[in-house]
Amino acid sequence: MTGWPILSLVTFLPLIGAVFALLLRGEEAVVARNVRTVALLTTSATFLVSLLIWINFDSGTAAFQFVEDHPWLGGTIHYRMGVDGISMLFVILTTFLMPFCILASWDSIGKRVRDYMIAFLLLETLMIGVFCALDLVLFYLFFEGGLIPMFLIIGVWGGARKIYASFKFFLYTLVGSLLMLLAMIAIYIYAGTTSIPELLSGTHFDAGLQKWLWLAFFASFAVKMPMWPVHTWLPDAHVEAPTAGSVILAGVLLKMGGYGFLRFSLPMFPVASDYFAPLVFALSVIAVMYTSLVALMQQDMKKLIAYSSVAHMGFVTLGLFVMNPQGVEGGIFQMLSHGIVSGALFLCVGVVYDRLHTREIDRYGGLVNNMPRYALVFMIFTMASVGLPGTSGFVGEFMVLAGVFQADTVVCALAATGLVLGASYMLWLYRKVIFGELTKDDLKCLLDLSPREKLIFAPLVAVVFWMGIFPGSFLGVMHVSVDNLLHNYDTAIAAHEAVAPAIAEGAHP
Amino acid sequence: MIEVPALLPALPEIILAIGALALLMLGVFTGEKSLRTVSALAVLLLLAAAAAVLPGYRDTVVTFGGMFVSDSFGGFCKILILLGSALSIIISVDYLERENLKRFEYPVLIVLATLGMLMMVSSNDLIALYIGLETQSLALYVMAAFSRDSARSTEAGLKYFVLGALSSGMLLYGSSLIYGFTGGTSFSLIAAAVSGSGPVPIGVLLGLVFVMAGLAFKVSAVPFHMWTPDVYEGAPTPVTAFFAVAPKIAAMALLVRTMFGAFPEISDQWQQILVFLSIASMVVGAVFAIVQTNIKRLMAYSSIGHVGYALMGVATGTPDGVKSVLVYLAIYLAMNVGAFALIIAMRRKDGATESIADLAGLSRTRPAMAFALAIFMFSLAGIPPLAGFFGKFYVFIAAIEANLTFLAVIGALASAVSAFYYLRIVKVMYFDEPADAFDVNTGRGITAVATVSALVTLLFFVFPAPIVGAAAYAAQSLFQ
Amino acid sequence: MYLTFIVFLPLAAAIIAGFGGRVLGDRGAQLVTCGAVITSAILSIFAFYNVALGHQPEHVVLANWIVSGGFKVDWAIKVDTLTTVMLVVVNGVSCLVHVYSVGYMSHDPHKPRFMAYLSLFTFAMLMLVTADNFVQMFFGWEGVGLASYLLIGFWYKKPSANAAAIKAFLVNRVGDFGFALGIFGIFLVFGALDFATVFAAAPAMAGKSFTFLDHQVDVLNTLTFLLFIGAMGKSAQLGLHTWLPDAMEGPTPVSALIHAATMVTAGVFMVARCSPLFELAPGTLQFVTIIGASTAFFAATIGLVQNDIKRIIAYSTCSQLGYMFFALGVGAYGAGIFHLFTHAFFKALLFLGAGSVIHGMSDEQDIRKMGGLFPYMKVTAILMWIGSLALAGIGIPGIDLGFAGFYSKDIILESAYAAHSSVGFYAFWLGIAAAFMTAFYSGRLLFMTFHGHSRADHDVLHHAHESPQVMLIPLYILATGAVLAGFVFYEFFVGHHYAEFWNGALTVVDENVLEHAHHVPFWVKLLPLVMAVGGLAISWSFYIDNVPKWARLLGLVAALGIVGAGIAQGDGGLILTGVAALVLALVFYFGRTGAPGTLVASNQALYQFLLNKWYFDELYDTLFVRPAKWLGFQLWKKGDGKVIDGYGPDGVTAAIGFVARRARVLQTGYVYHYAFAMLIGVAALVTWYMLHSGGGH
Amino acid sequence: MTIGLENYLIVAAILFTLGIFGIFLNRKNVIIILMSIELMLLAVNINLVAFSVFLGNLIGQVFALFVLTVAAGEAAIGLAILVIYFRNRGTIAVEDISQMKG
Amino acid sequence: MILQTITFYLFAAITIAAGFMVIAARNPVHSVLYLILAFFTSAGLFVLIGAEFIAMILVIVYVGAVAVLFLFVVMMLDINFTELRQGFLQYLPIGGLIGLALLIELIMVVGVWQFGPEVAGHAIPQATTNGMTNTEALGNIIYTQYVYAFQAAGVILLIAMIGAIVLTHRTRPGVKKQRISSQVYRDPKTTIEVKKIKPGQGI
Repeated sequence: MTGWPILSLVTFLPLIGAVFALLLRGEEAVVARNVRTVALLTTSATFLVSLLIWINFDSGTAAFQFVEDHPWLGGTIHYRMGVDGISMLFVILTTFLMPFCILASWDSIGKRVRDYMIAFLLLETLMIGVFCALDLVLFYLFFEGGLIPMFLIIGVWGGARKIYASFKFFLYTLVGSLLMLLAMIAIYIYAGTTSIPELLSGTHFDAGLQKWLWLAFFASFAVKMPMWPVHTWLPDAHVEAPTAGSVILAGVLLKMGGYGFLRFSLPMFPVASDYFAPLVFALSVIAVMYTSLVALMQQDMKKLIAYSSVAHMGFVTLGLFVMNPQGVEGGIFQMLSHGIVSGALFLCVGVVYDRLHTREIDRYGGLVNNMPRYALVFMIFTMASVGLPGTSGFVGEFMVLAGVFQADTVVCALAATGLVLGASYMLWLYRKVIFGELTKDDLKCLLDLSPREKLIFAPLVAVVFWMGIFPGSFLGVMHVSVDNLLHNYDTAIAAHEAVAPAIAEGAHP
Repeated sequence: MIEVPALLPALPEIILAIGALALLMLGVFTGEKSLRTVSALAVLLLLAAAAAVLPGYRDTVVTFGGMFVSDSFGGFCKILILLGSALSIIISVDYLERENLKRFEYPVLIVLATLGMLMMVSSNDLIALYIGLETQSLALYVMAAFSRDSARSTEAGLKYFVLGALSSGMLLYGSSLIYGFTGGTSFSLIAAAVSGSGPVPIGVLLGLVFVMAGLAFKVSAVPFHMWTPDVYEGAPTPVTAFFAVAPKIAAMALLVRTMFGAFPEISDQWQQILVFLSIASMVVGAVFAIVQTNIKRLMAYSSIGHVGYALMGVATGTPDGVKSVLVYLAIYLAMNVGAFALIIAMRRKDGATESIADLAGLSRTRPAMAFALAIFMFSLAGIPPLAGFFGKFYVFIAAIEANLTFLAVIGALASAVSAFYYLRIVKVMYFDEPADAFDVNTGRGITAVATVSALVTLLFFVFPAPIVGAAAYAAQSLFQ
Repeated sequence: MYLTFIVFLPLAAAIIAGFGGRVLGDRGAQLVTCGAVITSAILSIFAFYNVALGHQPEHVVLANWIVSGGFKVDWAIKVDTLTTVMLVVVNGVSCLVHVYSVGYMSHDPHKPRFMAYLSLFTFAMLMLVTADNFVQMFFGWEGVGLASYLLIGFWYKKPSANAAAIKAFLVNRVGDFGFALGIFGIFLVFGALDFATVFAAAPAMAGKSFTFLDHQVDVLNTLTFLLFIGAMGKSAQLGLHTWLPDAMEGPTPVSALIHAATMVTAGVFMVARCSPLFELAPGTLQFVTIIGASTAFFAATIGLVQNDIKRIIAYSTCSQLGYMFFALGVGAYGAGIFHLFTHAFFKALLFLGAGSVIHGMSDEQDIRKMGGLFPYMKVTAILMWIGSLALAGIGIPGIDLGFAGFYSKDIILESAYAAHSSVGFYAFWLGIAAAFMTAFYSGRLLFMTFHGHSRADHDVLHHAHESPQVMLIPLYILATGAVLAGFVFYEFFVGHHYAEFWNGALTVVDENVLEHAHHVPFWVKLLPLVMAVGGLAISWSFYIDNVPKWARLLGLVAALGIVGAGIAQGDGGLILTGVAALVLALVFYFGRTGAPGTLVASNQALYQFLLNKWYFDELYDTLFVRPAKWLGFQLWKKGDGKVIDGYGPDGVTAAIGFVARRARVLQTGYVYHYAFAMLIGVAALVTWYMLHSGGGH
Repeated sequence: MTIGLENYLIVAAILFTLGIFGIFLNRKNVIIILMSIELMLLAVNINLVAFSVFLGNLIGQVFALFVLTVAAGEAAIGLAILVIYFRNRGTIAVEDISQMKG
Repeated sequence: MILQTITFYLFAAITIAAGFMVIAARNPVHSVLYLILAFFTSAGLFVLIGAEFIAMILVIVYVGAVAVLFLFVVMMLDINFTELRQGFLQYLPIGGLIGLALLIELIMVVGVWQFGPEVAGHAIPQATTNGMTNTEALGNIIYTQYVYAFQAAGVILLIAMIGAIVLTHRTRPGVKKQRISSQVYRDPKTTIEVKKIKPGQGI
């Protein structure tokens, strides 16, 4: 492995770009132009460097790789970074999406460009940090720090109800995270360490304690996912956020919840996870059906996609908590895929929003007539969202359901209704926006995708198909880590079940 | 045969006392134009005193017949207090000149108040406690009413005085009971008296309640907090800034000193009071601030809330708890000094403004100022990676370690509520359409202080070890 | 290697035509796609020779697709006899439709897109039929659904087309829901998803049970049932059929290719492919039979009264698919596939013919506005006649000479009869009834379109013309197939050596129903013909006013002849056939052109019931669509808005705000209140301690 | 019948309570409040001196001495603030001191 | 002994009554006077138990300085007594209840006083050593053992002084004051202007 701290480099490279952007001087227009370039170069460079992680990644081991460890807050709280098969792809996902966000904001953000780009670069650092951190405190720092730039992005560059949305987003997530913080502290006190690898390998929490800790973590991750019924911040946040904000929100921030489950809830509190799995199932199934139905009735494009995100995340939580290889890997894959697909869908909405400045579905119709390329791109992502085989959306969803079926057929059957409902609202959206006669005058002068927009969509389309047709290149890196996770989980459950009857017997001699 | 007590441990106090006299003389003889000179010298004096803390930092020395103790806990607090006072002076001068309050007594009073605070921190006897407290309080009463032609300022002074005197009365009554039931006023003697086997005399408990009520008033813990918003609002802004940092730190340190110095063995008794005060403060601080429109008033409630968190650390009764309090205070100092520096800078041509609405669109008109203020607000809200988070973090650690999990949970929820109003300020600055711009001429002192404290707040997480380590060391000295 | 080409040439063509349409131009796109598909078709025939006739199944693994734990799925091409039959059908019809489309779509501005879609469809269909595992099959399955969606909605400006496209996709998704569950179940039970492993392990699972939806159920019955739900969706079987008639909103070549010849038969293919499983699941087989037979009957009844030329054929398709399914249901897999095979020819022929009529009639589709077109488009009319006769199954029993449909439909009905089970008889009799109706509406279509008086606008009629050669050539080829396919392939598919032909691709059990089918009584073979001829004749008498007297008499004579023959042989079945024939002949004899109107007038309720397609759409709308929308709206406004937000974030915020506004009043500004608060605080603490320490001193 | 310590303490307690009463029940003027404070301090002093005598040590009396000193300073400051307040507002009625609230 | 008891009760009663009147009197001047009375009688109580120095200070410092200061301010402020509102009884019930509860609790506590433990090793100044007077004994320790507090008390008084001046002292702009130095330094060159007037033109 490389000797230099590649994870720190990837994490903090955007920050360097942000500082550089901060230092630019000159006229406003010039600064804006330069800042855009800086941001694009920085994010692209970050992506390229992050590819080195993937290239050098050893998919044959479940251990953390590229580990960095420096004393930090004193005691056992260290600056620890590292990735394994579960987290590595999320890093790539983040770095991959960022250049598109910058590009998507190229023209549509006219005011306070510098602040905007700095916020995004800062956000990128924090997001990557979340996936790389191997210390509870460090993780929390990145996890929670992301709220600030996102709050500003929604609030400053958002739509009409931006204030309500940004506050809701911030406070909702904050409440959950604070409980998680307390749980982390409790872990620290109980286990005497904040090192995630140590906690994963050597710590067994008392079953009763596990339940409390699990609930506290759940409070945070469920909000972040978001799971029903704590999902209502998401539609609001999505609707009001600027396009790139929505992309990041859907593409990366939501994934932190799922990642959290994988990194903390499942491996550290296996007994509690097992105990609460029915709860997760119930909430997920409700999420899938409930939000799909709600999505059917939306009038706002972004809100519809936002609700669809909740439904898709329902699949993810289902997959993660069935704890079999298909479920977990499917859940991870679904997260990656959803990151690309829903991000791309928001970019699609952004394309027309930039032109017409409305997201109301009824204002559109017949766009295929003068925007055929756009229609094609939109179609591809719609189909990916619907889970058409051959696109990335299918693989994750199918694996998750296959995994869930093994655990509980009722849950699987109920969740599978999402396949039908998901198709309903997405196709309805597509039909309303793209198909039909081009009757509205203001739509007639809309131009098809610009070269910049093509540049944005082309790689996304490619990735969607790549993930759909050769998912092995993604699944391959996670096999060993997921197997390890499952193995430890099963061992812990078995140990617990072996102990529990013994205690019961001991109580009644 | 009279023994001369060891004076060296009290060197900072002596420097301040003599220095204050010298400054007074200087001021009197140079007349009204001397504010700047006296202020500069006062800052130097405070820094010199801070430097004088260092030589005796590591040793625990008791002198003046057992009334005065110098240890690293005191040293830590003293440095914070002296820094807070010095920074307060720096950010005050411009304001005083503009508002026609050019009076050299201002820095002198700060120095004298600071002297009182140092005495509080070092007190090892109920008499010393009372004397120190009054030294501080009297100076503060005067400062609150410093803008003597302003009805609000004088009202603030009057309220502060009346309630402060009441609290002193309670403290004294409690002290008298403790004295009566233990036979002495020295902390070590009290500690020895209540440490024996068997139940604690109810008289001592009653005295403890009264003493704590008095101290709670000084740290403005609920329900002894009600003066705070009014005084913060009414007092001249630099005075409020000073109130918000130095005396708060001193009073908190005094509380810690008293509890751990005089009543270490009955911590389970005073813990109950502190838990109650802590919960009440956190909740009231969070809820009441929501409806405020005056930023100084808001900061008052904010400080009440923060006191709640610090009290949580005290309530644990553990070295880690004390450490967390010290870290909390240090961070609190940085955040509040910075925030108030910027509040002082809120002025238009027609004078200073205090309304939150006046901050509208600040991010466009004064981006740097808005950015710094946003940092402080996020930090006060406890959002990582800013310094404010670490304050809460250590306090929560201590609380959970001491099995006060429910307290930590309430703290977490209250902190979410309080985030709402901190965010509201950020919202006003960043999301709203700009109001009239503030005066550009902020003054170098304010700019420097705001910048430095913003950097400290922002970058605390990079290298927190010195402060955390020093706090841990200081906390240890209370438990020998 | 050439197998790979068969599958991927259409994909390459689709990509080139789709993305390069602007560069290539219309002509270029047409050339590329037609060329690719024709090449594929030729290669398919080659494959048919090699694999089906040469008995050399092939299996090529292209790449790993999904690997996760035991969940292993490959991209693969598996070619056995069943596949080659499908390859021939798919590529054959596809290449003809491609060519036909060049003419049919000549006035359309989006030719490259259309051609690309067609090729894309072909690719997906090929992936479906060459899959070696369930998931790849599902890929193709959904892929054809996508192509179908795109093609139905090809004329995106038409709201009805868009609605139909979505409906097609969604109804199929409902089926896929079952299919997917079935796949999951197979994975759960067998731990594998490739056909070879699963089929090999299937016998061991027979009769075992597992927990599904909290019930203990039979493994194979359940799994096959779930798979069959998928088939029902794709093949428009009763209950999930509603999309197919609406799908006629698409261009006619699409109807021919997708909604007649290939995609809708995917369900049949799938059941046939999974015959090793279905054969072990008697419960499901009965269900399949009942559904198939019911669909055959039900769709035919609706077909009787439709007025849209394409919808009539669509319902006919639905009905014919029903035949195929009950053939599968009674275990006559070969017969089902055989009918699939022949049906592809004549149904594609009918659709393309109808397209030719529509093309010639300036996009008019209502047969009430046609009539007497024979002089204007003779070739089309003749070809349509051939197709219809094949559909009706006209042929001569005894010497076994007839149109393609005659062979395949008869063997199905014979198999149903030969099954000797109650569901078999159910299927048989409904099949007979459907056969009559099929012939009747086919006749109705022909007579109302080509014969009698013209009811068309003068302008339209003035422009009515025969289609160009590029459209007619495919029709010729299909017509050839419609005439000959049955005769040529009968022995292979269902003849005595069919087991050798299928070479294990279809399950062959010892007590095979096809064996019995060859030995059914003669009347069983005759009855369908009687019904077909009767149906045609009655429609003749109903819609053409100058039916010659001799024809009417001939019918009576023929019927009496059968009765006579039956009495002579003492064959009850034959007598019964004769009686039926007599009844039909009498109707024919007395039938007059006004009769349909009178019938409608006297049975208005029934007519409306049929015209409105048994009110299925309305039923579904009431049962599913509207409740879903209502529920969605309620959950959104009430659930999210009022309950979750109302009691959650908004409620909490409001509550805290309320408390804060109320509480701030406490901060009165009065010193004495503040002092009082301090006093209360102290008093409370003191009291607490007094009580707490119990006054122990 | 001897006069024990408790007699003094009870007197002090009553005085102390009177002082508190004077602060929060008084609606008249601020000077009464200042005097109430003096009453409280007097009560404290009685306590301290009584304890000192009955404990037999001098600490209490020393303490009382400092309390007296401080009280004098406190009174001076209090009255000064009162005077400037009166100059600004022209009143010292307790109920008027509520410009800031909420 | 009886005398002592009678004296105690007399003084105690007067002290409490005067204390009550301090807060109850309508006229602030009366209140001040009652306060003085309370100081006097409590000084008597101190004398009764032998704390004569404190008693003396109480009279000298309190009555002599503080109370007089009060009186001075009360009179200076020229308050219109009739305007003062009477809200005394409004809050009496609940306030009285709580105050009374507190009082009872205090009395319950002080009623159970017992001698504090003598802790060895701590230098506790004894009340009477070697027949010294109370004043002498206090004098012995106040400048030695309590020098720290003594000095600090000085600072407090300084602050009080500064505070009082800062707050109340004002330089009135209109006031004419004699400035001796400027009178002395006055010279003709700066104060007298000699103008020549051309004859016949006049001024």
